[in-house]
Amino acid sequence: MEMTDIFGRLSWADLVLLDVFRSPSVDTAVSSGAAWIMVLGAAAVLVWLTVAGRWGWLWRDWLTTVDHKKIGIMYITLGFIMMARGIAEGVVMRSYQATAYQGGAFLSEEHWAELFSTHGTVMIFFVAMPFITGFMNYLIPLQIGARDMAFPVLNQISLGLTGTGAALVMISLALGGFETGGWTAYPPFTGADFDPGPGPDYWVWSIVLSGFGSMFSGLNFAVTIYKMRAPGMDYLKMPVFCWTALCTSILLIFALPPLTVAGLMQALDRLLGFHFFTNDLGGNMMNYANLFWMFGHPEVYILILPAYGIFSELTATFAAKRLYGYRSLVMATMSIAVISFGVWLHHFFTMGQSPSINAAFGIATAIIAVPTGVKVYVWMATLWRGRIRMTTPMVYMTGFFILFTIGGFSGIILANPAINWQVHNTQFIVAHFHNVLLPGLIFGIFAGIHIWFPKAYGFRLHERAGTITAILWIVGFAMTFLPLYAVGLLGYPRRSAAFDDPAFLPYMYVSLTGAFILLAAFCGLFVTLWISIRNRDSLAVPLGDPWDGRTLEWATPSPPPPWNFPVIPQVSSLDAFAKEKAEGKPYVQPAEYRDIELPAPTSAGMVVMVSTTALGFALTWWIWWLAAAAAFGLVAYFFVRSFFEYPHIVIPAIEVQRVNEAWIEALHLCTPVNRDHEDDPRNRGHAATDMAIAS
Amino acid sequence: MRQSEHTWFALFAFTVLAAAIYTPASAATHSADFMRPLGPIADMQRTELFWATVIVMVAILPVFVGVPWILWRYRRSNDKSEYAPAWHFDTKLELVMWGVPAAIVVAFGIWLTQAVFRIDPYRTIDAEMAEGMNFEIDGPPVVVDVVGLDWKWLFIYPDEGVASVGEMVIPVGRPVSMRLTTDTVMQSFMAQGLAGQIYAMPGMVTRLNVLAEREGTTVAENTQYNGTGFASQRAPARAVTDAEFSAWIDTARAAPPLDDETYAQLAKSGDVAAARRDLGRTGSGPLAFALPDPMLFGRIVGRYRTGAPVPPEQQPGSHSYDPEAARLPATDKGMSDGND
Amino acid sequence: MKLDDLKTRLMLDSRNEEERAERRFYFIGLILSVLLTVASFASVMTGLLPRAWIFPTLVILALTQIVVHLRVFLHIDLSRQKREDLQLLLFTILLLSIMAFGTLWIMASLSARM
Amino acid sequence: MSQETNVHPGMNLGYSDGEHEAEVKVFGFWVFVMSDLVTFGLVFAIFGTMAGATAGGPGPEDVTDLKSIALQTALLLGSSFGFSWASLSMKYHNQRWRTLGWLAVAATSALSFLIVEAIDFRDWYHMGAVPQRSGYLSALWALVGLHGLHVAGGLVWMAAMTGQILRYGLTDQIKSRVTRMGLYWHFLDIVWIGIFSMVFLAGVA
Ligand code: HEA
Ligand code: HEA
Ligand code: CUA
Ligand SMILES: [Cu+2]
Repeated sequence: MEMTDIFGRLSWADLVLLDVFRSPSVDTAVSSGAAWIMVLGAAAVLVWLTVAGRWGWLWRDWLTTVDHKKIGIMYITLGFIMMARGIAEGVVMRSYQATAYQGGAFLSEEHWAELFSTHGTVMIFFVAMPFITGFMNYLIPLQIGARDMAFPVLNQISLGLTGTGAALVMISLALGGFETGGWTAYPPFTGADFDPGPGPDYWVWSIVLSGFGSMFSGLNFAVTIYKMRAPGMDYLKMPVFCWTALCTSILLIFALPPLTVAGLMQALDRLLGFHFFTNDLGGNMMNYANLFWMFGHPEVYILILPAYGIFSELTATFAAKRLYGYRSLVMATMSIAVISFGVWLHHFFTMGQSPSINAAFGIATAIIAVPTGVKVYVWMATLWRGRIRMTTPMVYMTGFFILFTIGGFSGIILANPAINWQVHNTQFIVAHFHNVLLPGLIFGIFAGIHIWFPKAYGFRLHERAGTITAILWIVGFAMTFLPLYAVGLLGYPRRSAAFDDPAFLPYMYVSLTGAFILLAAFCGLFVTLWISIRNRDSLAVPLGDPWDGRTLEWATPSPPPPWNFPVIPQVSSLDAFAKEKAEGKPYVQPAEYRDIELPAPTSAGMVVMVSTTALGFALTWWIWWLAAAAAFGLVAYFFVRSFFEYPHIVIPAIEVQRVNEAWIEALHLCTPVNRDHEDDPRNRGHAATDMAIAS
Repeated sequence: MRQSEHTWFALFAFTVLAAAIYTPASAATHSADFMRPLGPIADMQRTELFWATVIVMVAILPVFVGVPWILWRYRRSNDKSEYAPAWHFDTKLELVMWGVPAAIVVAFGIWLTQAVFRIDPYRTIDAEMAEGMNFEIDGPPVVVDVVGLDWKWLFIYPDEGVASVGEMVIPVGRPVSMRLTTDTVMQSFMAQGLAGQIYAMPGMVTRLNVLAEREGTTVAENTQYNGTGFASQRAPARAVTDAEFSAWIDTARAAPPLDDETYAQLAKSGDVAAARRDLGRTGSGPLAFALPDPMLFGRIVGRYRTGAPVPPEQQPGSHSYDPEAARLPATDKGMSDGND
Repeated sequence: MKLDDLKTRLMLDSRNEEERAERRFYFIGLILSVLLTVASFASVMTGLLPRAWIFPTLVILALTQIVVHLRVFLHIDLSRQKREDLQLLLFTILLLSIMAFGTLWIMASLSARM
Repeated sequence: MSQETNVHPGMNLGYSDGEHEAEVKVFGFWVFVMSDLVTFGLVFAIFGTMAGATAGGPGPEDVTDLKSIALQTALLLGSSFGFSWASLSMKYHNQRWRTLGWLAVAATSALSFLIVEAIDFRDWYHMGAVPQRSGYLSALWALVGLHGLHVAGGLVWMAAMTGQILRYGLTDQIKSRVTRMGLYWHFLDIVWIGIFSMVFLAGVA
């Protein structure tokens, strides 16, 4: 066999790792360096796993588990790993632009383009998406009083597919390089005529394959929320986070198809010479823009809605108050979800369509400000006349209030086509979307981590370290991105490797400083973690309710047992747990314990991940035999698998009883602490509720 | 709650810091831009920005003012403030919450609709428009055909019989009617001082109509990423007096012609300086051409509409482009029987 | 004993009855589908309709047939138990219409203006 | 155990146990089908925007062989109908061979559909109506091919179902799977209605 038969179009020249030795320069040092860091990092992990004898642990406890809590944690871990890359790229980009005056910068322009493309792709698809999917995984069953997802195995498969996408992007770092057309990857620039490859192919396959995973996650969440709620929990008694999760799921189900269609058409163009988006023979690139944003716009609300959910939960909790305007919030969430399908054109107001179309989509976009405004006001009303505790999550919330409102404001400005014509594709857009993504989504996630970390691990994160990190975060954000509004208004295009207007320089320097503060903030995360782990005994909250929580997940020990609830709770109101506490009878115990059936571990997710990674890689490099083998293997696996009963494991009633009664016992032994001692070793997770004092 | 006091202090310090750093754009640029328009279209866009900001502030400012106030007033350590843990609904408040943003959006929507129709980039600038927007037209329209190449703009003046790369010149007071396309990937033509931007795409023609009311220079740039030379695809767009314009046309007419071979060379990927080198011209700055074929623009558009495949060797933006192999179609016929 | 026997038989009978009804329903669906399909083909192949009417006719016939299929083969109806499915279907159709007609509207406008 | 349990689309099968689980699964599958519907709808829309983009190559008149389309329509409808009968025999008779017989009818019919479709594809290929020729043909092949791929996938699924019925008989789990399969099968029929009327009939009208 020829080498090209075995390895397709892959050759030694594609090995980025060696670039720096072939032609040493700052540029190749950065790209090869990044590749080496990844490869060595991966190798270090493998070595550690072997030396520490952790393979069995990894395989049994994590990779094959179908427990939604562990899957959620794995999503978030994946998000963090990818975030390290995304942030590094962000900081390099800021450094680059700060030195880009008259093009004197230190990286090649090619490399710069790869940076913004991978950064955008990684941040949206492999940081933000895993974060929100992880949160929804962890929280939905706990909040609705269920044992697991509706489809636990599918859930694991979704994770596998997300892993596939992330793996392909990571592989591109060492082999061949990524595409250079941004996360939006508009053809014809990314078409075969202008970029034969492999970069755009990596993009296509990582996005399409992980896209299936996201779609299945959405399906799973939606069905779980529809069909698995605890008895008595009707829709209007669900926690707000579940509402936002439901709407996000609906968006996932219906917004991923346009991306899949766009991606596959792009693949057909590239691999088989079709003419969907080419310049010649009737191809039409405008169809791509249209399809992409039919996905892209709902996507940004996919990301922000769960964050809204987290903010809703945390205002009520840390103001020690019932959420104001629950129904308004629900209505607002649903209308955002539905309207978000009708605004996509605002990403290409400048394509040349008729003014009536521009006006229609401009107005539709502006309408979203109404429900979003309602949300912001609802949170303010929730804080109003509360007893607000300035904990780390509240600091994030404060940053969110101010900064996100600025970002939303710039969004509304962009929704006016007449203005958009002037700032579209400039740094103004970059400022806008970081301004909603970071203070909106990422602050929400970090606030959420501070709140639910103790639930997952049984100890709180260190308050002071957390607060300092949060403040660094807010300051760093403002310094990095607010200046970009100004240069955008002055006409500095986005994705631009150089500028020749000296007036931009001060802004660039401020922005660079900000980026380093953000980097410090990211390190702050690890410092916080490290301090917290070292002090985990004094921070321990095994009893499960450190914040005087309101929803069902706080009525379980921390961490919750694999079966979540000894018996499925009976719900009679919104904020069920808060109500029980206010009435002085929380922790109602079951009269009788029963055996609990849980789905057994399976390797389905890993099979899917390995075979689809091979498939995507093979299609990228034209290794046809591998593509065929991977596809066939996948189908065969599921064909054969469908012949076997899916096994369950049974937790005997006595074991459930033992675990549960030990917890109850501990609860009785511990005096409930009041909110003054929230940040205090006395807080073991048994809360004396403020509500009782007040009502 | 010692902790929370520290937090407060830090937040306050941050606000001051941010305000100090983020002083409004007071750049020392010489050229016109969005903030310093050259003509009525851009002027209207700036006015839109101003009023949109003002009305949206009605809904936004309460957040900026209200949040710090609420956080301070209802902090846990302040036990003098009211506490209403069960309060969760108020009809009047709901009306305000939904009503105020809704009213603003209605106003905003009416506003933007008017603007979008009034300054539709496809709308030719005529006496009616001049009257409606209160500006003056002084002379007959000028047609400029804009071709996006990798990484430079080609400006064709079919009626004057000249072309220019690296510089756009328009006469003050006369409506400029542009037709835009590219001979490579998608681009976006933006001249902030005149009218913002519109996409330009191969095989297709988009339009932009502008008018400069005063002399001055703005930047004509591409904002849609199109490869490594992207940042250099910027050219001055000069608005000059009619006399200067005629003089400029005359010099351009005397320049070497933009025939098919020259065009094939020019279209190669590279910035203006590279093109100058390829064409064997000396000096620096923009390139002027005489234009033998006024149909050139249509033939460039027609390249992608002949019904025959256009392999990468014949597509100027492609890495394998070969100027010898690439020929434009003989007529611009393809342009009208669209297959877009 | 006898009573039980009878009961079993009655239940069987009612099942038969039900089966027959269901079969009839399927048959009606099949016949309707065939008729509608034939009508579609006829509208194009016979040349009886004026050209301008053919497209609208095709759209109407196709939509009707889709409704028939949904009703007969997919058992969508207005009853209470099906409400969730019906709502899901209608919601999907709403979103899909926004996307599909939006696309056609936008692309038609663009191609007219280029 | 009959009408009241009929709480989902697809075929109504009398369930006894695992009611809730089966209901959840069928609902989940229904959601999946809806997502797939959006996919098809978008490919239709793209086809609509490219209907005129023949670039001087073969157009709808050249590729449409109405007799073949009519035959394909009949075969697919026949398959759908055969499937209904399979599910009826499962519901009312609980006889595995009878059910399998009808499944075989459905499968044969669908296989014939695919063969006739493949012959069309071959003809297109020979007349130069390949997807590489124009935007219109790209969209045509993608849309018709996507449907064909779905049918082929359905056949693999049917093979698995046949094997499982042979091995386990008509258990509740299998009934639930057949229900979902039915959903899928009838859904593909609906997509085909769109294809024959909007792509082929409207193309030559
Ligand atoms: C989490 C992500 C997120 C969120 C939440 C938003 C929210 C919004 N976005 Fe943004 N957007 C992006 C992510 C996001 N966006 C991204 C990633 C891009 C660029 C993609 C790319 O090109 O790469 C983008 C681009 C983008 C564009 C296209 C710009 C261009 O390319 O030309 C537009 C245009 O209309 C827009 C508008 C809006 C609007 C109106 C909102 C609204 O939802 C905002 C609503 C919020 C508020 C308004 C603030 C709170 C309200 C009040 C306090 C009171 C009420 C206010 C009023 C009555 C006005 N966004
Ligand atoms: C979620 C999405 C996301 C996030 C988080 C970021 C984060 C950052 N981004 Fe961006 N970015 C995008 C999405 C995102 N980005 C997208 C979609 C594009 C467009 C790409 C394209 O053009 O196609 C883009 C493009 C983009 C550009 C290119 C602009 C151009 O086109 O000219 C630049 C330039 O500098 C940039 C910079 C940064 C920087 C410096 C960060 C910083 O790294 C900021 C991040 C810092 C942190 C995240 C650290 C904070 C962590 C903590 C504080 C943890 C504390 C928590 C606990 C203790 C629990 N980004
Ligand atoms: Cu782009 Cu027409
Ligand atoms: Cu958007």
